[in-house]
Amino acid sequence: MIETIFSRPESLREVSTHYCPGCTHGITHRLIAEVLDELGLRERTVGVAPVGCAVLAYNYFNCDFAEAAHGRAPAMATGIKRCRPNLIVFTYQGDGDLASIGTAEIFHAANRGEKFTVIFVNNAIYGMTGGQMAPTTMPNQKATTCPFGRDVETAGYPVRVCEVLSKITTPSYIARVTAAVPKEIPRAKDALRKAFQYQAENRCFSLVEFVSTCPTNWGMNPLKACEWAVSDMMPYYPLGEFKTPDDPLPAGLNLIEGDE
Amino acid sequence: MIETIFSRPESLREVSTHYCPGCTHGITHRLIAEVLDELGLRERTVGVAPVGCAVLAYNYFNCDFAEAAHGRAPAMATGIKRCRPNLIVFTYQGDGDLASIGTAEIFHAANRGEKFTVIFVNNAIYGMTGGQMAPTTMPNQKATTCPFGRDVETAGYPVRVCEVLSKITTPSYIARVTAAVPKEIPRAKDALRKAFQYQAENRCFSLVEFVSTCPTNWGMNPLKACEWAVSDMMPYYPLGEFKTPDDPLPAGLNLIEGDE
Amino acid sequence: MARVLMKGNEAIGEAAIRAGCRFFFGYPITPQSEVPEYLAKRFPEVDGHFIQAESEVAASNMIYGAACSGTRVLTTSSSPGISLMSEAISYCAGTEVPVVFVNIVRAGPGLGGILPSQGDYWQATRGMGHGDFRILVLAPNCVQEAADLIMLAFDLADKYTNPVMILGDGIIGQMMEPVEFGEMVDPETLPEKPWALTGAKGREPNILTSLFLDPNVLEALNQRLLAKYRQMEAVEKRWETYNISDNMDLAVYAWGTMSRIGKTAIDELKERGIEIGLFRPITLYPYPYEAAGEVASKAKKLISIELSTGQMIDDVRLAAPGREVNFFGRQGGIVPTPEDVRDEFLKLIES
Amino acid sequence: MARVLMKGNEAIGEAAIRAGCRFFFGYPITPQSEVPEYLAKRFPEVDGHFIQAESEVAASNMIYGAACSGTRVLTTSSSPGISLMSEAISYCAGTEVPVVFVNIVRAGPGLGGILPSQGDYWQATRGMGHGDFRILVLAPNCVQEAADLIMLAFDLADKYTNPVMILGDGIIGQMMEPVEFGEMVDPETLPEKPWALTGAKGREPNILTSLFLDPNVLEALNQRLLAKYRQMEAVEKRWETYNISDNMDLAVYAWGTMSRIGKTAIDELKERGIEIGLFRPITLYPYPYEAAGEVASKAKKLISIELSTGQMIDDVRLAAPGREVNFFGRQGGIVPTPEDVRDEFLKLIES
Amino acid sequence: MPMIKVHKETCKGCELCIHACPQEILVMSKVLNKKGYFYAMVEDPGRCIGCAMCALTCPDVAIEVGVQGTRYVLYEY
Amino acid sequence: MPMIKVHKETCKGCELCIHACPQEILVMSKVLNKKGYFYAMVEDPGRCIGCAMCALTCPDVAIEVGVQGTRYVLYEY
Amino acid sequence: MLTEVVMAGFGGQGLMLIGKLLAEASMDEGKEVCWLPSYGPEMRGGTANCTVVVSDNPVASPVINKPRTLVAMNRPSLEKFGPKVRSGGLVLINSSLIDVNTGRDDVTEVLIAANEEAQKIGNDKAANMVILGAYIGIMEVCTLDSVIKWMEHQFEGKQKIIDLNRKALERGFELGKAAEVKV
Amino acid sequence: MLTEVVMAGFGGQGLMLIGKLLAEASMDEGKEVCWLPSYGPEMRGGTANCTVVVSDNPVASPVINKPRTLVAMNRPSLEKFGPKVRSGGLVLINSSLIDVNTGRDDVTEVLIAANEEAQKIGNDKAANMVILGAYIGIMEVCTLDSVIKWMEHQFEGKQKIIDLNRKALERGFELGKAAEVKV
Ligand SMILES: Cc1ncc(C[n+]2csc(CCOP(=O)(O)OP(=O)(O)O)c2C)c(N)n1
Ligand SMILES: Cc1ncc(C[n+]2csc(CCOP(=O)(O)OP(=O)(O)O)c2C)c(N)n1
Ligand code: SF4
Ligand code: SF4
Ligand code: SF4
Ligand code: SF4
Ligand code: SF4
Ligand code: SF4
Ligand SMILES: [Mg+2]
Ligand SMILES: [Mg+2]
Repeated sequence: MIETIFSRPESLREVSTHYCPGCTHGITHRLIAEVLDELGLRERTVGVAPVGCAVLAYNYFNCDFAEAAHGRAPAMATGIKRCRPNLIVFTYQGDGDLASIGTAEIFHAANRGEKFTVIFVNNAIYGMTGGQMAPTTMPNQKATTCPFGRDVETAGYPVRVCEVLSKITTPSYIARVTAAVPKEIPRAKDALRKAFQYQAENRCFSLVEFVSTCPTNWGMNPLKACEWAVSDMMPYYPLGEFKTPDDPLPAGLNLIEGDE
Repeated sequence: MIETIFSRPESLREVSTHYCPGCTHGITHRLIAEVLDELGLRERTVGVAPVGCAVLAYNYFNCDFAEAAHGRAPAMATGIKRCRPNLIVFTYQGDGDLASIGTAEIFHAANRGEKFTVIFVNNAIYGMTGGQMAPTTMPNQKATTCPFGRDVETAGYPVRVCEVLSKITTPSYIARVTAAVPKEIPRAKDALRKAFQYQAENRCFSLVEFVSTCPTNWGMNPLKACEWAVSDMMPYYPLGEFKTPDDPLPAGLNLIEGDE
Repeated sequence: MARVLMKGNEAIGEAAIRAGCRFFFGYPITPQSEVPEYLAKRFPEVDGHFIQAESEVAASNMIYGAACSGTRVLTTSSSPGISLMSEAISYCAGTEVPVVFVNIVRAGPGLGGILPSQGDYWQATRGMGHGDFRILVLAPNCVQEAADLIMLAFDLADKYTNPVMILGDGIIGQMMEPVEFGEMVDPETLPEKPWALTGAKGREPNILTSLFLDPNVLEALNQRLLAKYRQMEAVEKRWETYNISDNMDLAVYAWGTMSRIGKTAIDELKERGIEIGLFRPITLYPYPYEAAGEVASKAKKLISIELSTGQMIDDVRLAAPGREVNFFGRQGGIVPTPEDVRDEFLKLIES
Repeated sequence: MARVLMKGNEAIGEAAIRAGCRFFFGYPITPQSEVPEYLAKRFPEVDGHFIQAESEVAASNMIYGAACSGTRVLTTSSSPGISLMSEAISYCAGTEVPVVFVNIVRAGPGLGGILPSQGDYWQATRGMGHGDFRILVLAPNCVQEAADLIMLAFDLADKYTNPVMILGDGIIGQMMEPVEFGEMVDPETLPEKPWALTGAKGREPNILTSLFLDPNVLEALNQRLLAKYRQMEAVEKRWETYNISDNMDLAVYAWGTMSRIGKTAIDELKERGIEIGLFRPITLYPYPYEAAGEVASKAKKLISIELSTGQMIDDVRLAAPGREVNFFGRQGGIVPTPEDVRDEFLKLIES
Repeated sequence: MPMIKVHKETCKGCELCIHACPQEILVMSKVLNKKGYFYAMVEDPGRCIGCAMCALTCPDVAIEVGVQGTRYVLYEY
Repeated sequence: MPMIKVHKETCKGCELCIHACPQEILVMSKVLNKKGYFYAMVEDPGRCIGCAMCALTCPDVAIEVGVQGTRYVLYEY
Repeated sequence: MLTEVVMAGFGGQGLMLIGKLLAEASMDEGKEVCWLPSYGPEMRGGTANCTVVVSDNPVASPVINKPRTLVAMNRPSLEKFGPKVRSGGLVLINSSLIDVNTGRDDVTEVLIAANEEAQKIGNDKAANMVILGAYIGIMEVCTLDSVIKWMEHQFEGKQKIIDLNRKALERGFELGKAAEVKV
Repeated sequence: MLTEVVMAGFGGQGLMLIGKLLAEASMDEGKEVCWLPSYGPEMRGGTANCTVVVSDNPVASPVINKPRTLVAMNRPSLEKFGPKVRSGGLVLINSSLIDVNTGRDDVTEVLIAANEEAQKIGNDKAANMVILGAYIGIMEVCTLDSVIKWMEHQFEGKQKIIDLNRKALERGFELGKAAEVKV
């Protein structure tokens, strides 16, 4: 008897994605689906798709889904989760979506401690619109809106979402992982599992950043893209857990007594 | 002969403000004006007023001024400063303006390293609109939209702007001061002087946060309000310099060679 | 229920609760802040939840999300805040979800002032966002009607799965008048929304989107929306007339607050034997063109009176093609007195 | 200068440079991203600066600031992005600063699709934000005209210290056609703007604001704006007519891309002896009502053809009061072929 | 000799200067100014050390400080 | 005995699995599938250790892994 | 019956509140009412006013340019609204703070030393209640009992204030009646 | 003169470019031209096409439903656009990749083995230039020289590519001429 030890998770539909060959969006999708399966959450999950390459994510996941406006997935997720706290809600957002136009929404969702999970795909570029500079684009990296390479003098340095969000006081789970390195995939899945688990326990906001690739707009083949993610992105975007809900609160909080 | 050692700075107009008695907005205004005078910048300065109690700031300063949309002063200042780099540009923003609706704009202005100065007046409340909760409102502090006190379970913990912005890679000057304690006023002015000086040297973005008061909406007399700022706000909003342009860059940046 | 004296803004909040609304996502702005403030106090009594959003952009997308979850939900704002909501309103229309927006209009453009205005008429009735869509616009002229229309708005939003907007002004929001509320609707008893996002348990996943890459599918959406709008135009037009007779010296067109000022002026002139009728659209979209046209046909002259530079004139022209439509209005937050309006009427009639 | 073959989006970028614009603040969105991409490459050659904003909200407020500094400045976007700019556009109008916006319209509502549409007509001509204001709207129908109108737009913006919008569609942006540019304007030679924020050296401070708490002052602003709009209506109306004769079977109203499709259909039917004239407004606001009405008076029937569900119909009705205005349009990004349009004309003429 | 001048009509009566003065020589008036506020006054000008703490603290720039001759700063923080 | 199955028509030919396999037993086809891609194939199934690295890495869930009997994981990272 | 009153004074004098009580009491007695505050940008220290319309029929315009009656609690208010009162109307002047009058002979003026009377009763802050009482005493828009009932409702649980206010209302009412004005 | 051509094929086959070169060359020779790409959401691996209109008079509709000519570089393109070509029109088929034809007898079909010809010259990638050359050879919309000039302009500084493309254009032109078609 052959026992299948690896196959398509139930939470992922049996369809081919529109993603380019070798794009890590696909791996990230599958890992989320596996975690939803393993935690038995599929039937009470609602996903919120971004505007970005993952705009059609709702065609790939086998659960309820909403399509947000560009950058506003965390606001939309807030609306859904607050109204139906028993649902498991996640957003899936690119770096343009989350770290540029949606900065206020992600920051305040994290700060309010909204109890949903954010999957943040950092591929250092605007994939869907054809390769414009993202807030996470690396110094000197070329993109269609910085054809001579990102100039840190005028465009600043890349935004490090995990580093910044983990400075928020409100307890949360913040981790950075990658699916671009096979060996790191189990750890990535582990972070996702924790994120959804914390949500299921109604504990906190959770965000998992994926250091990802965009072979098409980087102009590299998929393997080269994975290597570039390791060599050029990861030193600046180190993997790891940046915050857990058990981290101590900062000093100076007067939580016991009310103030007038 | 009597030598005047303290009088109204030239950069401040000879008019009475609309601020409530004892509101620290007035002190902050004067300190900015003194620094502009002392650095000789008045005639090339453009201020950007927020939407908030300081919405009429342009009536009080003796320099060119623009009135921004709520939260968008950093974007407006970006437009002005980029077009006329020889100007000295500053925004003056409240906590609702800067840390709520304007989160994306302040974050990205800092991240791009826009070379203007932000004066951030944190009075833990929406003053102008009548005392609603701000992102900086303290836990359990009452406001008209949290009549039972800020509940950290649903509204999260107060936002600490300096702590968060100082995590941005792009070099900048970030400091927190107060004008609510007489002894701290010289230090506050010092921070302002540095901030404008760095700008005048075209070095970096600068932000000075003032832990401020709102006697009217806090329902306290001015002195009590100052005491409350010390006792209830400052432990959580500690004074000091959070970032200077000489701080080292994080590891992982590949700035020498261009990448494809 | 007995009549209680309430501010318009508070009555709006209470009426929403009566309509079964338990969630409010919003951002403070004068002159509507009493709505969130009222609800922040009142909601805990009915297990409702007020969430202060970080901005109007966020608030509007929160209520978009809330509506997707099948929940009755409200946000209120005023002019600049409504502009910031326009992208989300377009998304709500495209996704076909029911949401209720309230705009307590203030004088513009830009930051403008905080006094009453009707200067967002065009935006609400035609340009509430990008793309081919319309929202139902209801305009109360007193606190009681504000409360009634809020309750109606929720029903209409659900009926058409379309955004509905209440367009008031600072006076509607700030004024206190007696108000009697309808029966409390228990949110649990509202009809199920099978399209809502509630978790795909025992059914195929529900997907709510406004993205349709296939132009044929998007055109089909546009046609479906158009059919809804035609349906609204057929059955949802609401209006009030006052002192209409067959041979009027003047027909006055006014909505919201201005209609009341117009009435006082009409009453005064009636005492002098001058017959003036008033037409007040209650739905600004769909605009009651036929009824408005009929009133026009009975009057020698027409005038539109507004707290703007004259945004409703075109609709009156469309209702009464070929007729000259006069105008009187004040801007900047100035509300004309009945005397001003009366004098204007007289001048026009005598000219 | 020789003619060069260029995409509409690129031509818009180049024309802005020719007009003396050296600053662009914008955010990517299909189908206009070639504008920022072109300028990001081209600007360094003319000491210009492209700044990628974090969002359309930011971009629009950046250009608001840039305009306050007295600089010629541009941003371009597409439908959802334009909605996000509506608050800032209202501020620009209220502060009376000159700015040029380009909307390369895509099909909506909501996220919709990225194919061509004319569904933002209402928004641009009437509801471009809260409050009582209007913006000048110019609608090119080819790449050359897009370039010409961009240069004109900067002049008109300066002349009226008012926002000007170019309303195109995906075809205008994506199509390549030969284009010849006007003379390069040296930004240094542009007239001084004494109201601009340049530092109060040797003069009283300049203050640029749209806030006027005194309703009388705000009303005065509203009246000043109204006077500007009346002036625009008097002298800035632009239009094109095609094949107009005294006894037309049909008058066609179309703007932008649709006018070209209409022309081909008209030419085809002319060969069959059917006389159809075309009226194309180039300024959508101010709408050339009189000229449009005159054309109507020469035609048996009227039709508006649009890439929307019919947003210009009301303007045609206002131009030709009492006349029936027929409609043909496609939505969702579908552009009808000249054959479709021809058949529609025939059907209407024969009915 | 240092001397301060409180602009009676500029003062909004917030009392912050009263508490800032290390010499405790400022008091509030018993009569209202035109704006309707009690205003600050120097009770004992001779003890003024010209430290300008009052002026530094005044949100309304209602206090001017002048000195004649040498200035001693006698207090310490 | 472990065995993997590459769904020929699902594969987009990105080659990531090729590099992920510690046993280096995957290769690309020489012919195109219906989508127009060269697809991955197992060259030497006998050396497969069922580690599923290939499947873990595949962005298109084109690889299924099964085992029969005991499974040995022989490589180390 | 149709009466409009503008109640105007300093920000802290409690004019909004007495306007509201008047409206509530009248509503309670079956009248149609409308209360409209002056609202505007916080200009601290400015004047505050509200308009109350009480009528047998639905209230048409909530905006009243020429009110039939005026309650002026400070001088700026009298100066601003005094000239607008309709001919034949009533002007109630808080003579504690206002030492002038309208200078008109086509309106009836009644002087009430509201602050002094309130002080006599125990607290100057109740001046607003004194003048409201006087207004009711003269105008008979509604009964004193209804006003007291709604005042009690407003201050529920704060017995001290209720007692003070009741006394002030009653004293004002007396003064109003004593004025023997017919409007 | 008025010609429309739809050029269609796989995403990477360079159809947009040859359409552009055709338009540029024709413009250079004084014609009115219009080039319109199919643009749409990135659906990777799909077909890409552009329409080029060349005319003596200003181009009216840029949207062409029934083109006079078609260049089909792959089978899906032929299947999609073949039926739309006007009666009497021309269909250029890349026979290297397409083993069917339109099945119509009211259009002229010319088969060009573009990929093979390009491979012979040196690189399969120049197939687009082969077919463009052939198109010019048949239709004479503009001269080969103009096309070469604009091709050189396009690849300025990349001499190798220029040489390859020139050869491919010339070879195609030859084949086009040789086809002896009159349209
Ligand atoms: C309001 C608005 N602005 C801009 C766009 C255009 N847009 C679509 S996706 C996108 C960026 C996508 O980049 P990212 O979020 O990094 O996702 P990726 O495609 O890289 O996965 C942009 C700017 C839009 N749809 N709406
Ligand atoms: C788009 C928009 N939203 C809301 C408002 C209303 N508003 C004016 S000021 C303000 C908050 C002011 O608070 P803060 O920034 O803390 O300044 P403060 O008054 O406390 O100094 C708000 C919400 C507005 N004018 N525009
Ligand atoms: S464009 Fe980039 S991010 Fe988008 S699917 Fe292709 S490779 Fe992935
Ligand atoms: S409301 Fe508060 S912040 Fe505003 S002026 Fe008054 S005290 Fe200052
Ligand atoms: S200068 Fe110093 S000592 Fe003199 S009054 Fe002011 S605070 Fe007091
Ligand atoms: S600090 Fe200034 S405003 Fe306050 S009491 Fe003293 S002098 Fe007056
Ligand atoms: S399961 Fe492991 S050994 Fe077998 S093919 Fe896949 S990666 Fe190679
Ligand atoms: S990783 Fe998947 S898609 Fe890529 S080559 Fe291997 S089997 Fe094919
Ligand atoms: Mg990205
Ligand atoms: Mg504040």
